[in-house]
Order: sequence, then C-alpha cells, then structure tokens
Amino acid sequence: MKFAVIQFPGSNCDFDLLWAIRDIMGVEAEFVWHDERSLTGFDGVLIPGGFSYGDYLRCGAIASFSNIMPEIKRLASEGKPIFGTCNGFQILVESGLLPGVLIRNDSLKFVSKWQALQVENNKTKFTSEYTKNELIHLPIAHGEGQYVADEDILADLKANNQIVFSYVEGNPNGSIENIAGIINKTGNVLGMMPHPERAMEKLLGSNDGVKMFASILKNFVEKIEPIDRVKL
Amino acid sequence: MTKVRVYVSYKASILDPQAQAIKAATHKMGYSIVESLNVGKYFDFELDSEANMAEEKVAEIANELLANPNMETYKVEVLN
Amino acid sequence: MTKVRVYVSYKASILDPQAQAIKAATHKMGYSIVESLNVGKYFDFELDSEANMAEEKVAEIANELLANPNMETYKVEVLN
Amino acid sequence: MTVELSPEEIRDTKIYREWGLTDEEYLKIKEEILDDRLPNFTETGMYAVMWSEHCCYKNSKPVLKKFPTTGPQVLMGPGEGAGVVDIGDNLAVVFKAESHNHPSYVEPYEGAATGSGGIIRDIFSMGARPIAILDSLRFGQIDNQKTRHIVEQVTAGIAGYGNCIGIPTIGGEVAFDESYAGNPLVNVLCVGLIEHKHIQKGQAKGIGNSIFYVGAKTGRDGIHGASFASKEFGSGSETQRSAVQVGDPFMEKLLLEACIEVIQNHGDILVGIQDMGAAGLVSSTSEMASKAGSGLSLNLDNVPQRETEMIPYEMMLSESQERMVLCIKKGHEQEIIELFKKYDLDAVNIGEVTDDGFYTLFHKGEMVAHVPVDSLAEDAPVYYREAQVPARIAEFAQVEKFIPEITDSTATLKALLAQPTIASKRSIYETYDSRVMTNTVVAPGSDAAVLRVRGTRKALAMTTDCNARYLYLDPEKGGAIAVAEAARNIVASGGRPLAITDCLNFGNPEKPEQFWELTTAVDGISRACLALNTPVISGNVSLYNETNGSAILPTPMIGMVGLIENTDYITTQVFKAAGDVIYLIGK
Ligand SMILES: Nc1ncnc2c1ncn2[C@@H]1O[C@H](COP(=O)(O)OP(=O)(O)O)[C@@H](O)[C@H]1O
Repeated sequence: MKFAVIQFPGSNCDFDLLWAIRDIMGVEAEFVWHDERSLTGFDGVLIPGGFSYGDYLRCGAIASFSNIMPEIKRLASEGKPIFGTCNGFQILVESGLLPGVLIRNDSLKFVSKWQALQVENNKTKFTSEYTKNELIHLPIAHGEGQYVADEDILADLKANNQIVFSYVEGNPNGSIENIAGIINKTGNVLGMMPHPERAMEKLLGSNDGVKMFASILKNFVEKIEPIDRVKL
Repeated sequence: MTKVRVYVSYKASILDPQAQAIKAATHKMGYSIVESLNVGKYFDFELDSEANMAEEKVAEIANELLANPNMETYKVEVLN
Repeated sequence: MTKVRVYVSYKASILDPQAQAIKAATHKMGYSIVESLNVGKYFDFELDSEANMAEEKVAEIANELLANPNMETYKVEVLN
Repeated sequence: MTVELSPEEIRDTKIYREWGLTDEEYLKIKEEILDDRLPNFTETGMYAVMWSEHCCYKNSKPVLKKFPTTGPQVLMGPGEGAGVVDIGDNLAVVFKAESHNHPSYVEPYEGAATGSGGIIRDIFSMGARPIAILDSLRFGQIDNQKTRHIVEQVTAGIAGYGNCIGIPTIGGEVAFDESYAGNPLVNVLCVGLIEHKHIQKGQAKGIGNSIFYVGAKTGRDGIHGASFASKEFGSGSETQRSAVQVGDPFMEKLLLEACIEVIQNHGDILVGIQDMGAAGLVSSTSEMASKAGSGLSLNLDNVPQRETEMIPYEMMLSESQERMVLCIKKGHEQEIIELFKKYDLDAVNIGEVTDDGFYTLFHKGEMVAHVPVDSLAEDAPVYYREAQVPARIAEFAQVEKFIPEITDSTATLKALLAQPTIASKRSIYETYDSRVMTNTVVAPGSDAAVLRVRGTRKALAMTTDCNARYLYLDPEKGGAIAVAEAARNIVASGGRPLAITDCLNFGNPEKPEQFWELTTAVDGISRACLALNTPVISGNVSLYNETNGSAILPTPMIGMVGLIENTDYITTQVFKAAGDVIYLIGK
C-alpha cells in the first residue's frame, strides 16, 4: 500500500499530511508533483490543504486542471481511497469528484481554531473507527469553507448518508446544514474542511484525527506492510 | 488583436456573503436607497486572433475555468 | 428603480498576481492565443431613485467604499 | 514615465533633496567619491536610497553598537539578513523582526502583507525554513472608523500573507494609544529553523561568478520606499509616492521552496543569496559585493520587467516584492535556470562578480553607473546625533507617586479588562493560521507560543513584548522591562531565553529629545540583555515615526526566542484544576 500526497504550487499542508500518514500511521507515502501524469504504483491519494495557485480565481479551480487530475479521477473510479482536506476538499469539489461548492465564510474572515465536530456517518470506509455521533475536535483554518449546495444535491446527500462530519457547538463558516465533510456515493472519495492531519498527537492538543487514517488503512488495505516508523 | 470581456456572477440561488456585507455597509453609511446589490468579476482578454475565433475560445475558457457552473453564470462579449 | 453598474479595476502599474496566475493557467490549458488578461470586479446596484441621483450616489459609494484609491480606479455606468 | 535630468540639472535643481540627500551628502558624493564628477540620475538615485536611514542606519549605527551581540550560543549576530542561534543537535534558529509602519498607514492591507513577505525572505535567504511568524502592532484609539479600518486591514494583511504561504502565526501583541493614530506600527517577526551546515551568507564573491535575479518581475512599485520610510509624515507626503507594492504570497511560496531546494541540494554552486528588500536591486547587489570586497557588473537589459520603458533609475530603486539575488558559481547557470523552471519562476543571469571594487551598470549598451561599491554600502555616512533629556522627564520627577485607591476591585478589574489594549486579542489571532506545519504546541492565548522541534525532544518558545508607556516615563527602565517581560514569558512557558531581536520604533533622530529616547532605551535593553544573557542577534530600526511634528511613544519591540530542552517541560498560563494551589513569586 502506497499513498500519493499531491503537491500543487501553493500547497502548504503537504508535509503535515505526509507526516501523518507515513510517520505516524507508518504507511508508505510519497509526494507527487502536480505536473506528473502517472499514479501507477499508488493505491490511494491524499490532497493537502493550502492555497494552490494562491487561491486565485476560485479556491482549487486552477489546481483542478493539473496534469495529475485525470490520474486521480482514474483511481477514484477504481474505488481507491481519495481524501482531500481544506484546499484538497475545494479541489475535489472543483474537479467534480464531490458535489456542491465552497464559498467564502459568512463572516468574510479567515478562521483558525479548534472546532467541535460530530461524526454523522461512521459506516464509511473513512470513519469506521469512530462511533456513531462521536464528538471530536479538529483544527480548522480556512477563509472559504462555506459549503453550499442546491436542494437536489442536498436531498441526495442526505438520502445516501453522504454527510460524514458536521460542525457542532457553532458553525464557523455558514455551511448549509453545518456540513463539514462529505463523501461520494461510492464511498471512496472524502472531502472535509477540518484538518485531521493536524490532530494526530496529544502533544499538539488532540489525536482525534488518528481514527480517520486508521479507518482508511483498515478498510482499503488488504495487507499493510509497516515501514519503520520515523522517530517523532 | 481582439478584446473580449467575460462577466462572471453568482447564480441567484447563491447567497453571496460579500455582496450582503457591502450592501449592509452602504446602508450604514446612509445610502438607504440601495435596494439590491450584486457583485461579479470581469475578465478582459486580448487575444491574438480574429473576433469569431477569439469569442469562441474565450467562451471555452469561461466555461471550463472562469465560472463554476454549480454556482456561477457567465456572459462573453467582444469589445472591439 | 435605477440600475447602476460600477467597474473597479487595478491601476495599470499595480501588480495583479491573480491575473497572472489565470493567464498562466489558460496557456497551460492550451490557449496560447491569450496575450493579456486583466481582472476586475463589478457591482450592480438597484436604487430607489431616479437616474441622476442614483449615479451620483453610487459614485460616492464607489469612491468611499468599493475602490481603494491607492490601487484601483472605478467607472460608474447607468444601465437603464 | 520618469524623465532623467542631466548631472548638471540635478546639481542646479537640487532634486536630490526631494529624494532625501542633503547638500553636504551630495557634495561628498561628487568630491570625495567620484573625484569631482557629477553623479548622473541613476547614481544620484542610488545614493539617495542607499544613504537613507532605512538602508544604512546612518543615525542609529552608533547607538546599535551599544548592544551586546555575542555569546556562546550566537552563531551569527547582526549584519547578515538575520541572526542565528545554536540550539544543539546541529540545529539553529534564525530570527529577525522588521517594521513596515509607513506603508501600512498608506495602504494597510498591502503594507502589512508586504512587511510579512519581506521578513520571511530575510529568513529563508539565510538558508532556514521559516517556521513561525509573530507580530507586534500599535494603533490609535479604536473608537473611530479610520482606526478600525487600519486594524482590520493590517491584521488581514498579515493573515493573508502568512496563511497563504503556510507559516503559522503563533503570537504577537497589540496595543492602542493616541500617539499611533497617524502612524501605526506594524512589526513582524519571523523565526526559521536550520541545520548548521546550510547557513548562508549574502555575499557576491569569486571573479566571474554569475549574479542571478530570481522571482517576480520588476515594476515601478515602491520607488523611493526606503527614503520615504526615513522621512516624517506630514501633510502632503501621503500623496508623494509611487505605486504601492502588492504582495503575492503565492509567488513567495514558490520562491521559498525553490530557494530551499537550491540551498539544500545545490549548496556547492551557491556562493551567496540575499533578498531584495528596501531599495531592491541596488541594495541587495551592492551589499553582497561590498561585504565580500568585490566589484559587480550588471546588465539591466536582462532584468525581468513587468512594465515597459523602465529606466535604470526605476529598475534599481523599485521595491517590487518576491525577488531574490543569487550568486552562482560560473558554469552552473543552466542548473539554476532549470531548477527554478520547475516552479514556473524566472531565474535570469543579470551580471557577474568583478575584482575592480566598482559597481557598474549597463543599459542598452551604455554604461549608466560606475561608482565604488563600498560607497553605496559599507561606507555610507554615519551621524552622531545630539541627545537631550526631554522636559517631561524632569516634570515626572516632581510628580508625587500615584497610588491608586481601589474600592471596588470587581469594577476595577472589569474596567481594566475592557480596555482594548488589555482585552482578549482572540478576534485577531483567530484569523491567523497558527497550526499549519503541525508543530504548534502552544498557540496564541497563553504567554509565549511554543513549537516543538520535529525529530528532537526540544521545543522553542517565542514572544514579542514592549510596554511603550513605561518607556515614555523612563526609556532606560522601560527598555529593560520590555526585555525582562519577554524573558518572563519564555520562562513561564518552560524555556530558557536564548537571544532577542528588536524593532526600534522611534521619532525623528534629528530632534535631540527624541534621539535621547532612542539611545537611552537602547541602554536599558542592553543592560537587561547582559543580565539575562540574551544577546541581540538582529533587529530593525524605524525612525521618523511622527505625524505633523508629534512623535509616537518610544516603542522598541522586543522579540525573544527561548529553548525548551524537553517538551515535557512545556507549561501554559491557564489554571488547570479546582483545588490547585496558587503561588505568587517575586517581589
Ligand atoms: N497580534 C497578535 N497576533 C497573534 N497573537 C497575538 C496578537 N496579539 C496578542 N496575541 C496573543 O494573545 C495572547 C495574549 O497577548 P497579550 O495580551 O500581549 O498577553 P501578555 O500581556 O500576557 O503577553 C498571547 O498569546 C499573544 O501571543
């Protein structure tokens, strides 16, 4: 099992994601530059947060035209896990791998803080290690995280249990239905605004993100060959 | 050289937080005659191509890149 | 009801990194005929006022609120 | 477009005065430096910016000499882009603070953003990866629209830049006082982490080695920004300026990654690296050559230009952002060009190192400047200003000690907490991404911020502090208190103070009373630094902080970094559990 952490110009949570999956979860992972055209040899894709292309035009819009995108779509269609956090979520939405859009926070301000979330659906391959309705805390840090979808999409999301995480104890950005993270219909593409990769160690305030990566490994991987864990 | 302009704006169904904030600000400044406000972006292109071709190409760019069809609409206009 | 549009754009000498990034993206997508690109914002007002007054008020709003005089210029246009 | 005056016209119209040169300085250039040749337009412009306080510290150099700058922990003190302090394990921290006060008043968002961009470049030009940003902000009383706008835009500018480039902003301070109403202070501190072997110098040496220009294209932005920052604000000067600089954090992120890749993987061909900050191209290149005792020859036709028909004067003085200068070993040019291409960045060979000690510029086949390198940089003039104790100090001595009488302590406490300077700054720091890079152990909201050092047991504590009211009352004691407060913040977080950086924000040094504030404050800072063994490893001076003749409170911001040997020692400010015992320590 090997994960690709995609690097776009302006990605800035790329190392965080690599450290989370490789150094903490102990799974092989490598950076892949957006200009590459092949993901042969990779079994999953992690799309980091940041400001790809400076967030110019619309967050994630320019990145969704990268050379690597067709390959990400191929892996998605093959049922491989695709995960995007923050700007990664925006890219997944812009490229059509997830429904809806993300627009500016209703406060018009960037917001960075610990956010309480509820696990709405623990029956996904990304969340099976959580309990239903589990309350977790993850950092958020975004200026354009307001999830917006029309009634049809929303009805669809609900009907298929695609809303995976929702904000509780306050909605930080005005997202419709307090949506913080959604999954695609086939259950292998997940996007969320909060940062589970920033909540992997008690030292940094919370390790509530570990269960998400543990779920991915448990459900998508037949056999994990642990690599030497890098000393933290 | 052809000049082409693209206007991009939110669909009516999307509540634009920025437009709301600006409208509220105008009222606070005393301009209560402001009934509604929409905010959009425009993109002025210069293209090394004659008008028809330029318009077509810009429409493609608008469709693929400049506007997100889930939330935005666009209009293309040849300027010269 | 009068409709007034305000165009706000960067002054010529001001760096616009967004326009640069978008232009580069169009080239990468194969549209090499794009020679230059400028990006601006527009604001569509509806005002409860007759045209002259509406235009005047919007010009004030543009000057005070919509455009940053250090970097931007604006143009006001009555639409109907 | 700027029209070039002839050398004779410059002499006769005395236009150099508008650029900030005095008659004596102009004469010195002509007679002592150029052997009686009249400097041309480009040359005069270059001297004007290079001899500004902002670039050459001509008024503050003698004062800065008083700082203790050495210690066993100091690997590199003031003089380079930023100071470097050893933290063991072959690692070091690099840090420096920078002010962007005047630009932030004129254009608060971009002023603050480009201030952040500038100090970040200072850190990675040392070879370090920037790991943290802290700020120190001063505004007028926040009871009016104008100040509110400045506060909002300045903090948005810092957030906009730091968040985008992906460096956590983990601490800072904000205070409000009427004296800053027309002259806010925007000081930004950046901290970087580096392996000893990667430490770089901003030098251009080795005859024939290539000078590379990398990053954004040059426009007509911020021309004379440096001399502008060295003048008082008064009516009129608000309009007397060229295009504002606009920051592009996206470009800077690419530049950062590309430069770090050069430093870490191509160190053998990199001779020197420096960012283009104030006074852009002329300042960076002449300092690199002067430091190494070399000469330099540049061909301006190769300078990437964003605007048309730029003249040499404009190219040399432009303060366009996100640009760096690299000195590369001859024969390895292609390697550098290819590397930057991956990041879609310009890397252009604009000249070479020479051995004649001259700074020579060519444009369209003509030599447009030819002056001794050192005269631009190392040998800029130095002034010993006069100091005089302000009348208020004597008055203070007469005033009886004020002892507040507190009858209702709850009401007093609430009134104190309601003061903007004391109130929570959450609404500001929650707009800063404080956790990107996943090292943040203690984010804003406690005393000092704490970052763990990945791969070790260690952590770094950092803080910015200054209570300008204390300095107004007594600059010596106030200066010492600022350092002591910073040290207490570090200690209270579990760390041992290592060293400090500073931003000396003061009024007009040509006024003896204000110069006294500066020099006396430095005495106090130095005393505290000696006592606490925290040498000054870098810093920045911002003088002429005056509006219509009235100066800001003396505000020497202190930025301190401390080392926490083991993450187990990290402590935070908050009370943890009911029943815990509370001690008061000290006098
Ligand atoms: N401009 C700012 N940016 C980031 N953090 C800030 C800023 N201002 C204050 N803070 C943070 O808020 C907390 C309280 O700051 P301050 O009121 O200066 O406390 P103290 O007086 O105890 O040093 C600190 O953690 C500080 O880093």
